[in-house]
Amino acid sequence: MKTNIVLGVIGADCHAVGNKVLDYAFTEAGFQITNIGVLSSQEDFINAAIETNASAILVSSLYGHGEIDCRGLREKCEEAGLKGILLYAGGNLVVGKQDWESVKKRFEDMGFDRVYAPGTSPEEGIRDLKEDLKQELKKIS
Amino acid sequence: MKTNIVLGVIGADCHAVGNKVLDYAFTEAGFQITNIGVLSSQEDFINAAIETNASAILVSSLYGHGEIDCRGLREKCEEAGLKGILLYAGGNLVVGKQDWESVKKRFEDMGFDRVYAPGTSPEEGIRDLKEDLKQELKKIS
Amino acid sequence: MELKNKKLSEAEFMQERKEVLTHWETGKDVDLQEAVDYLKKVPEHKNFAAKLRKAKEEGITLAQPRAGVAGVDEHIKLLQYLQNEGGADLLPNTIDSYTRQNRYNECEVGIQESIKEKRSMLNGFPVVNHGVYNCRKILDAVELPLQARHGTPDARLLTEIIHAGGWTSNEGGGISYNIPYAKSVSLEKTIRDWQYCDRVTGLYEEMGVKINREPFGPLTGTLVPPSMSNAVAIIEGLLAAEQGVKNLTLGYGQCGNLVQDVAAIRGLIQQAEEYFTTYGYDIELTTVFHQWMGGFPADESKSFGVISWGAATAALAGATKVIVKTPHEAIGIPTMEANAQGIKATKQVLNLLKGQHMPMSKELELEINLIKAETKCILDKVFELGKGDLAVGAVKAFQTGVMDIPFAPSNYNAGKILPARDNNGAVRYLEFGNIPMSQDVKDFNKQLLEERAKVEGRDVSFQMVVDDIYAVGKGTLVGRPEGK
Amino acid sequence: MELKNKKLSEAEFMQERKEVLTHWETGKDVDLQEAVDYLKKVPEHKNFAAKLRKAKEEGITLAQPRAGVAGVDEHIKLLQYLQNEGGADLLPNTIDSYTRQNRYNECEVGIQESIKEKRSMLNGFPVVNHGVYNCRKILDAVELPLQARHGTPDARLLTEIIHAGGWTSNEGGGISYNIPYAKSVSLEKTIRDWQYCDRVTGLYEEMGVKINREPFGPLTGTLVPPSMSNAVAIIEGLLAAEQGVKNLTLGYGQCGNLVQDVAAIRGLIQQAEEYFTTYGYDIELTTVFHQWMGGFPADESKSFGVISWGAATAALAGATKVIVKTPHEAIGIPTMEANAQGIKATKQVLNLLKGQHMPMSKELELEINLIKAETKCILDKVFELGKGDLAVGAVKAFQTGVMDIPFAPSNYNAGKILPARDNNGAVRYLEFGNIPMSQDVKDFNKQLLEERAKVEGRDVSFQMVVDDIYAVGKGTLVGRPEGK
Ligand code: B12
Ligand code: B12
Repeated sequence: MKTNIVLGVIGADCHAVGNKVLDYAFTEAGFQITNIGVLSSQEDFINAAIETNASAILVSSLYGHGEIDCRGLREKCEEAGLKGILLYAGGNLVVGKQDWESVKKRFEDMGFDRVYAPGTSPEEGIRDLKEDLKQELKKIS
Repeated sequence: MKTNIVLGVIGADCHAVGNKVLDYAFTEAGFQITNIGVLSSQEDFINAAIETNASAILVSSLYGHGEIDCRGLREKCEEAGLKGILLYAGGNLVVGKQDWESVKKRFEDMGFDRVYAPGTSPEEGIRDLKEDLKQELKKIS
Repeated sequence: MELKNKKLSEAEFMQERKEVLTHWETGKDVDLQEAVDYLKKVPEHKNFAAKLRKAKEEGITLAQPRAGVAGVDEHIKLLQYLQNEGGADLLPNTIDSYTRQNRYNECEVGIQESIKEKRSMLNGFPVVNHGVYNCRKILDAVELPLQARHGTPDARLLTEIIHAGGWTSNEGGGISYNIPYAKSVSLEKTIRDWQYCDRVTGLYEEMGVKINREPFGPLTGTLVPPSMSNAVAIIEGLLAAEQGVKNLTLGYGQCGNLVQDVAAIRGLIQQAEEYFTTYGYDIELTTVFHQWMGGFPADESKSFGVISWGAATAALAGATKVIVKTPHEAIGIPTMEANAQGIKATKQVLNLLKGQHMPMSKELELEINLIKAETKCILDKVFELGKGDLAVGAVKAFQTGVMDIPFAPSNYNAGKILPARDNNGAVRYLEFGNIPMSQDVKDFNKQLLEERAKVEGRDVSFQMVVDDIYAVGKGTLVGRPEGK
Repeated sequence: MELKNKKLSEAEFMQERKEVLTHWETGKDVDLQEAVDYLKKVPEHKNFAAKLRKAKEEGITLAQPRAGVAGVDEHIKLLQYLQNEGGADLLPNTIDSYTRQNRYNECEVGIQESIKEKRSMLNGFPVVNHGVYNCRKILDAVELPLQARHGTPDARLLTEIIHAGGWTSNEGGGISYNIPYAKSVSLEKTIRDWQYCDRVTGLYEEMGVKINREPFGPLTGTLVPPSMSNAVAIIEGLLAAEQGVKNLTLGYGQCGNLVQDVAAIRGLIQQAEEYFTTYGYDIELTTVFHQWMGGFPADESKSFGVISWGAATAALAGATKVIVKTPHEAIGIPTMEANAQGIKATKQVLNLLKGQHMPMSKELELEINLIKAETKCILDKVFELGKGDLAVGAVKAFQTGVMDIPFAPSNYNAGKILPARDNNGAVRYLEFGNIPMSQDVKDFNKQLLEERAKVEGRDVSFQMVVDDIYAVGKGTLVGRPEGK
């Protein structure tokens, strides 16, 4: 059985190219993708994850408002019963060229398990996701 | 009577374009130019200044060895009897992009009255020279 | 209300207008007659339409950056810097993404947070929230014409505010600000809403104020075949003209192959002029060339290469203006310094190339003819679908995939076509979806892609498309397999 | 000894050689047979001639920086950085100016001071002082072919050392490393000394080692009309061929007008090939295009514009390699970072343009024909003056001003011609001095300059020349009066 994951671009963000490429790459890598596309709210992500019993939510934000848009997503997931679901974020997460380490920290503090710098290749995300899922499995067994 | 000045490019430096333009501009501005051209030694400058009873020596150095080539010129002028002759230097005086203030100081310490940054226009030198010559005149009278 | 390509009646427009101006509190400051009086006092050198006309006459290419931050004073500082240090010829006001989605409440949050964090938390200038008087404050603070650049499906209130605020150009269009920028807004609605925007411009024209309008040429910015974007540009131009727009700038986003890019701009202006003449519109037409709009290299020096090559192509093509990227493009909204750097590199190239144009050659002629033929295939069908009505035709064309924009997020876009580069880097159709191209055109596109495939020792496939998406960011134009 | 364009006899050469190798103590380490054995073990990818041949076959343009510092280890670090971070395709060893004047004692001072000051006090790598083994140490430390780039009128010892040291290319020539680089060295002497250098290369070739030779194309780098530099390139190429050189790269410095620059490169290779065929030399011919060699803008972003435009022109012209400038050009020898930046911008443009060439057009054809006709006027007269002997002819041509290089420092240069740009920025002859151009050519040049003068509302004059000298540095190609 394939692992379900939810993919989308959060907020008022319409950048669709990376989203389509991620869809293609993660599907090729064997995941079952639910792609909610661009301009998706936190609720859209959560609903899709519940519906598909997803193991991970992959949030893209390209346009700079990621910091505002992602705030509280972890808490809402918990409330909705998606306890400990893997949360990844990638893209151009903040406005402007900022010190990457501090950006990463800000997103980790918001509860993201993995945070990716601009231009990260899908392969890196795929590798990490496989790794993290293996770890989860170990924890359970 | 026109003021005599000596113009040239010091050391093993063959950059001739700026030299030709300076010749043209200072001549247009009313000076009597003795242009000893490129690849000129300190001795060439001094001999020309003595021969023409020059009021100023304008040294160009473009190629980066200016620091080595200009060292001791003031002392040699003094020895040769060119006491207090105006010494100007301009061009790309040192190797590389260096802090301009420190370069300027180094050349002033060597005894240059005026030191010009890369790309200085001839007009600036002409203005200064007229000013300095006026001052000299005042000192004498 | 039925969509039609017909000038909105005064009654219809005025009624709608009342409602539009209530969408946010700043709407109340818009007073058309007062605005016209104000605009008539704006000096000629700050009028966008006038400056473009002059540039066209002189045969030069103007440089315009993108720029916008959350706060008014910071935005003014930014624009002044781009004007004085950067040497921009035209100034933008890039609008933030919440405004683009009419989420003015979220803008308010962004403005507040920006004040708190002492850095812009918004990716642009929230013009609706700031309102008419702040627009004028900005215009007073600079010596160049101002334009709003956004990506707003429903830009009616925004349009009212910016023009009343003295900005004399507005970017956008019912297709170009929907398909690449929205997911679930219908084309009927955006075309109708942009008729409103165009009508506003038309009204100003009728009242004696020149306003420039610019459809957004590059669409998704990613491997859009020139004929598809030229078709959109011509349609939006015609729709705008019907509403009374008089000064139009049609746009195109660089693909990267010189001959194709020059052909696209030349073909666009020739063909647009033909259509305007046929349909009886008297339009002052100029062109805008966008430096590469797809993914950029992260390295700043490499970005300078991309930027400069875009500037060179714009000049050689003879575009009236060029939209400038920055060395920060791959990473984030540029600092004002990085933004000025992009302009300076661009202007240096434009100045070196002043008066130089790409001479006509067999290759260029062929490419112009190809692009025009492809564009005509599309437009003919659009008119047919609309039974002569372009607005209706456009909606149906997207419904049926006759028009189709690669990688677009909109649910109203078929998403069936695929583009890829040929062996020389020109963008071709790999999948035509439902675009009604002639067999000649289809065969030629196919042949060119097969040639590339052969060189690369692989089949024409989606992997080629993916490779091409990444290529410029990785430093090449064509996305070749390793070692090819 | 009488100067003649004739392969040096073995006896004559060997006798001279003995003496040359005593000019500085490092000469004693040169052993021809040992060097050949060593060079035969140098892998193909580090051979300059081989890499150029491959590039020509593939139709691509390689990028090569300029770079050199006083110390061996620092120089290695620099080259490795340009290779790894910059992505250079070919590596240079730019030689310092004291070495160029054979002032090895002053080099010693410079080396010592550099150690003391912990920064390079020399403007290049003093290769003669460092000697054969340090050259090899450098070659071992990099993965690219190495070349010496200098400007040395008497480069005989230098040539011996670099080739024995495994560097497989040498820049220079009896005219191109004299007239722009010296004041009072006679052409007889430098042509004779460069026959020696070429003969060294010829010997290596005869012993089975491929060595590339590159006459210095741009001369004074400042508004040199293409026909004058092409004439020099062809003469130096023929002189080199006579000494047994087999792999030649002819060069040209960008003037800035695209059509003229492309025409200059295309005309150069066509015409050179014609001459080589006529005179019976079988030569592997490639071309090098130099990014703008005159005064640069001080602003780094603007410099990126100049650099990228040079890269684009090189690619469109189809040059085999391009010599890269840096964003520090106007100020001083670049840091290694700035140097790599220039390469990265250049390579980005070259990669975007891979496979793209300037298509043939009426304008391009006209310009190629003009340049070839002008070049032929010069060369015909040179042969005539030399009574068929090119070496003699070249000396007499400079004596009589038949050949004449603008702004050159040499006393052996007439300095009677003046160049200026026409209205499109192409470099034309304003004063012909004694160059024996046909009346057609003269009239055409004059007409073009008159056109510009009319546009600028002034007379054709020396002020125009001065304005053009400053123009690129001030951000334009053509030096117009204020406000024009
Ligand atoms: C193309 C483009 C557009 C097109 C988008 C068309 C479309 N609908 O898709 C258009 C022209 C419409 C556009 C509009 C805008 N854009 Co835009 N755009 C770009 C651009 C040039 C390329 C994006 C792209 O397609 N890249 C190619 C794909 C394959 O890569 P990617 O998107 O980066 O995604 C990959 C990786 O990031 C990673 N990834 C992404 N998410 C995740 C998540 C996980 C978990 C993992 C593992 C990996 C991962 O994998 C993806 C696939 O490889 C970028 C700059 C750049 N990158 O060069 C700017 C950029 C993203 N845009 C930007 C902005 C600001 C805008 C606008 C607001 C306009 C403006 N102010 O300039 C509007 C946005 C409107 C809106 N509502 O969203 C900014 C964002 C700034 C910031 N974050 O500070 C950028 C960075 C440009 C810039 N430097 O200013 N844009
Ligand atoms: C053209 C040029 C050449 C030509 C020169 C042809 C010739 N014979 O004239 C060639 C190609 C031969 C050449 C060779 C070399 N060059 Co060169 N060259 C240049 C270049 C691009 C332009 C110079 C020029 O003509 N400018 C136009 C004229 C009008 O301006 P100018 O020379 O700056 O002079 C004006 C002002 O400086 C001022 N000025 C000058 N002196 C004075 C004095 C006074 C009192 C006043 C008031 C004003 C003043 O007024 C002048 C007229 O407006 C410059 C870089 C640049 N500026 O962009 C490098 C540059 C000068 N060259 C440089 C170097 C190193 C060399 C070489 C050693 C090769 C190398 N390693 O790369 C050789 C030198 C060989 C030698 N023995 O000298 C370096 C010097 C580096 C440094 N100082 O750190 C520069 C700065 C390039 C660089 N960044 O590396 N070069």
